[in-house]
Amino acid sequence: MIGSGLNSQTFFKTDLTTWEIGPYHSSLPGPMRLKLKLDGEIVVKCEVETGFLHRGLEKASELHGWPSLVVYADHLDPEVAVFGELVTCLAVEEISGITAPPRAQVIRLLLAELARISGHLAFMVRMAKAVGSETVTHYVLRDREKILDLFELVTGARFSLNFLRFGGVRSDVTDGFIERVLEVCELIRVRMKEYNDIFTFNYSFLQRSSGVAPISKDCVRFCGMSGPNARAAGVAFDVRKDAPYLGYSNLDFIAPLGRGEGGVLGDVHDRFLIRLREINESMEILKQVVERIPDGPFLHAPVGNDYKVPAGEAYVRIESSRGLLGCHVVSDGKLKPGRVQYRVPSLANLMAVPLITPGVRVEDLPVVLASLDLGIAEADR
Amino acid sequence: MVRESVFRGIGIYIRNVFLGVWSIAGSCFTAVPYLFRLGELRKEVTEGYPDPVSSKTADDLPPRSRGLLFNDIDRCSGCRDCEKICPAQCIKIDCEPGSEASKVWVSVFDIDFSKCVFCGLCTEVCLPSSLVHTRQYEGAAYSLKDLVASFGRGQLTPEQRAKWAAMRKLSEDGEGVSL
Amino acid sequence: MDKNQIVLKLNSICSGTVLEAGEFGRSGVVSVWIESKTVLQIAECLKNDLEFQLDWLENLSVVELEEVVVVTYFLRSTTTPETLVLRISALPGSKSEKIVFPSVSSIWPMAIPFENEAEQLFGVTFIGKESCELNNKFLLPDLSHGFPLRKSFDFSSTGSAPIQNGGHS
Amino acid sequence: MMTASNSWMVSWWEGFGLSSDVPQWVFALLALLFTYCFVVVPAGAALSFLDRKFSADLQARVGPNQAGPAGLFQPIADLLKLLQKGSLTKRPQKASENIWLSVHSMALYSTLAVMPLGSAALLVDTEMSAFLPFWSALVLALGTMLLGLGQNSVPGWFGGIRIAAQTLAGSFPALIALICVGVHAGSFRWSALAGAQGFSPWSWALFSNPFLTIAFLVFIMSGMIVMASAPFDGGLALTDIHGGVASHLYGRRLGYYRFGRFYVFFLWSVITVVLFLGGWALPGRLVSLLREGEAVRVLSFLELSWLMAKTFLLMLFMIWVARVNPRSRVDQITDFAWKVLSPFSLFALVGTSLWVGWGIGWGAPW
Repeated sequence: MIGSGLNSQTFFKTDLTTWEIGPYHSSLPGPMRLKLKLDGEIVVKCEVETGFLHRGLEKASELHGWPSLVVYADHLDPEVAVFGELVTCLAVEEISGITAPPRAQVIRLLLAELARISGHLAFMVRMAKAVGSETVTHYVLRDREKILDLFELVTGARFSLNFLRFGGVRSDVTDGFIERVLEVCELIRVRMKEYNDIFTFNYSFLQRSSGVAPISKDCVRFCGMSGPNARAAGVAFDVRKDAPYLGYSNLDFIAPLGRGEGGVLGDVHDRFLIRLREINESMEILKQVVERIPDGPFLHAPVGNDYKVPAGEAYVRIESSRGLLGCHVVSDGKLKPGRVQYRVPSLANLMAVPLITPGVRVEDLPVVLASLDLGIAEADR
Repeated sequence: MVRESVFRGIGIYIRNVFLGVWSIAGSCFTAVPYLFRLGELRKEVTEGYPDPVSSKTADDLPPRSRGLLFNDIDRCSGCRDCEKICPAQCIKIDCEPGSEASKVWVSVFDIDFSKCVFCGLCTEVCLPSSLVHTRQYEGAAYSLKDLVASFGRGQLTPEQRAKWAAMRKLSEDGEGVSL
Repeated sequence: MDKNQIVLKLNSICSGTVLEAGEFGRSGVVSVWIESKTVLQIAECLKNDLEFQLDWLENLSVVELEEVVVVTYFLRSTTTPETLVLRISALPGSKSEKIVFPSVSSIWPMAIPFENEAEQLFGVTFIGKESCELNNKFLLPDLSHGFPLRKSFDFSSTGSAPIQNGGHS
Repeated sequence: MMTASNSWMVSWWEGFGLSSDVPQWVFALLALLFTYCFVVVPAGAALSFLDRKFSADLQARVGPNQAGPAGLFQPIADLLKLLQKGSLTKRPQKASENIWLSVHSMALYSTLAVMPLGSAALLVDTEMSAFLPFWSALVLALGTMLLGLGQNSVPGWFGGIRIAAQTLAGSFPALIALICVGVHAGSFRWSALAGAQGFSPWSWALFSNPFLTIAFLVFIMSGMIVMASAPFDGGLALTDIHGGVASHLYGRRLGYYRFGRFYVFFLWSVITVVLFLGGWALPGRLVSLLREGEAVRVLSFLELSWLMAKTFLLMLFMIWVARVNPRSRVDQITDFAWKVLSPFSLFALVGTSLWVGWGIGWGAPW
């Protein structure tokens, strides 16, 4: 499995070094443990152990009334909280048969795309930190602040928004919102050019990322991966295209695919470029949608203490910034949800880590882990 | 592998070296405008805190931002809706009958900010909208006790309670008599 | 493939496995209840049969409805727009008794993390599970208090009362 | 060896009216102490502040502004904070570590005597004096490797081996580039090397012939590789091996280790300035004026400050490249050193020797 036939194991008869990178380590994207078997600096076998961030989200959702479900869905993936809320609200709406008014659907779509851009910018920060270029980290964090300010303007909080309700959104969009969204789009377009100059086409970053830990199509199929990591390997599956929701079907945008510019299809460089392209796509969507917000009611009916959902069940899937995020809600007609289960993209990405790390150097491990955009908070729930 | 000619190899080598140096220099020079703060996009963005000039104060935040909670006790009707809906169960309310049947004396109204997640459900459910989010965000405290904000009116003295009970009975009899 | 054709086909593979077939919630997707013994054969057929080609197990969710533990397989195909919901169920004897189902990880390898979770949180052991280098087997601090996601889980044994609201007034 | 006549210590000494029949080693010791306390340590403090302020400017940040007026006392604040740090695990201090520390620092700072700080400040000016400062770069690399291997932990082991490989790969092109300059200047004495360059940039060795420009670039890059400074700091990388070599250092020892690395960085820059960028050469008229007026002290002070100005500029250039570019892997660093820097340095050596051999005129005006 190791590239050259001659490796130190056979030649020098040394046994493999075992090294355990514990729950807290500066190269890990979250609390997880890697048990590595190393031949010199090259990883031979890697075992991933997770579960350090299990906080019983699904049990907690069952103990509380329906309105608290959205608050708990925020903390499924605290970095991009809108997707957790969106998938939960869509599932509950499908059970009770109500649909959000068109204005609420557009506001939800806007927030989802802004969260996708903020998620991909956070991905770029982790990549720049893994590769060690400080300047890009500061530039990208400064630009993500603009989007978080937008979230604070509309919803009142930067990360855990708690803005979506069953049947719509909590309150209307303030008037200054449309100009500020266009302003943010313009700013990010200018910044993307600057990132390309300083980081994307930097020769040493190309060296660090091309041809490293490629994900093949059958590895995607084996782990059931979805989202940017799968599309970088050439598997064209995007929930916004294949199972449209929220009116994505009448928007024209493309789900970019990996093109193997870094020499090997699906390597770290492809996964990085695809997220840059997805930021551009999300900006196109924002531009198309933000002028034509239909007016009308933004909430079907207020959600109070005694909110009841008729008995039934539903499974809904959306495209979060990390992949296919599904939510299976079962309600038995009482004041509390019967069961809430989330199908999370990061579990599949975590399953891919032991498959792609053999053959990678120890120095590249942080880059590989950052390139997979693992959401440990959503994997352990 | 077909042996390429040496000169082609050298050509590729030189091209790669030149490409590498050119892209490294290019990315270095993109950072130069920041050195001299050229243009609006390249000013420094970090703010000192607490800095009288640059740091954000409460009223710079957008109107909806959910800071520490405040309850205007005069308008509060003691309906306990906020206590029921709070996911963190961090609101403790204790009411007593007031001077008239319609009035309620809210003696204890504590919000435990060590448990509050600032989700805003309580302010949404509050009918008289007496419980609102201020934009204050400096909530640090030295001990858990100080994190509990209490808006209640305090316990009634026994005589006060007896006096009001008598007034209520009086007004009830009054209605009885007039019927 | 509408509901009856699917039922016919599945019954033809191993007779009488389909207990009930219906629509999954309001989504229009066919949901089929089958006996838990025949899961492996049915799964094999669903994946390799040319009509189905359901080679992507999108989600494996375990639910406890009125004391009955139901395992739901949400299947999707990467080649055709075909989707199907497969369900098996069993009645656990007592609060801390484990339920045993055959594991489908040999057919759909992406089921392993879901099965690990179900094992700890619901007490549903899947026999014949493939070994995988991703182990999320240590979600809970200690497994002595029973299975948390079961309705019958009592918090008194863990010594900390849960924070709950709504529905108890 | 030390020519007492133009030793600036003597002039200082007589300045205080003390007799000058004191043995030579006293002057040497005083010179060393003076250079260490009034040149190297202030340069360390000044550069640590400049580095943080400069990186902050590069990265749209404000940088240190709390300690003292506009953050000027930041180096002192850093030092105090570092000194009061203790260890979480009460690890027993191994006696061997103290011995290692003292031997390592003695070896590291021994090259202070060879530091070219001005025409009158040359304590040791032998035929080989240009090669001697390499000693401290190699000692630092050896010390860092031993520090890492002595940690008997996997990150330390990786860090140590990476530093060793990197230093080997980096020192070959650096030495070849040094020989180019020696060929150009005619000898490896500091006075000859500096004398070959005038005040105006055109007379610097850098622009005297195109091959020396290549040698200059090779010398800087191989210096960054030998010192494991930022774009090539695979061995001390924070991300993958937890700070590698120095991950178990804290408090006083960490401060010492960091100052050792700064010293080699400072020494390498001073040598580069003296070799390629015209060292302490001041305009001819000013030098002759001061020489007649017997103002040796003023002359040596001016020369020193001109040298320091150029050194700081060069160091900021290196820090600028360090902050912006991503870190390279160690195998890429050694490939870069062996397959790119070494051939170019050999090419520059051949070019310079042909250039000087055939006496192509427009070189340095004498």
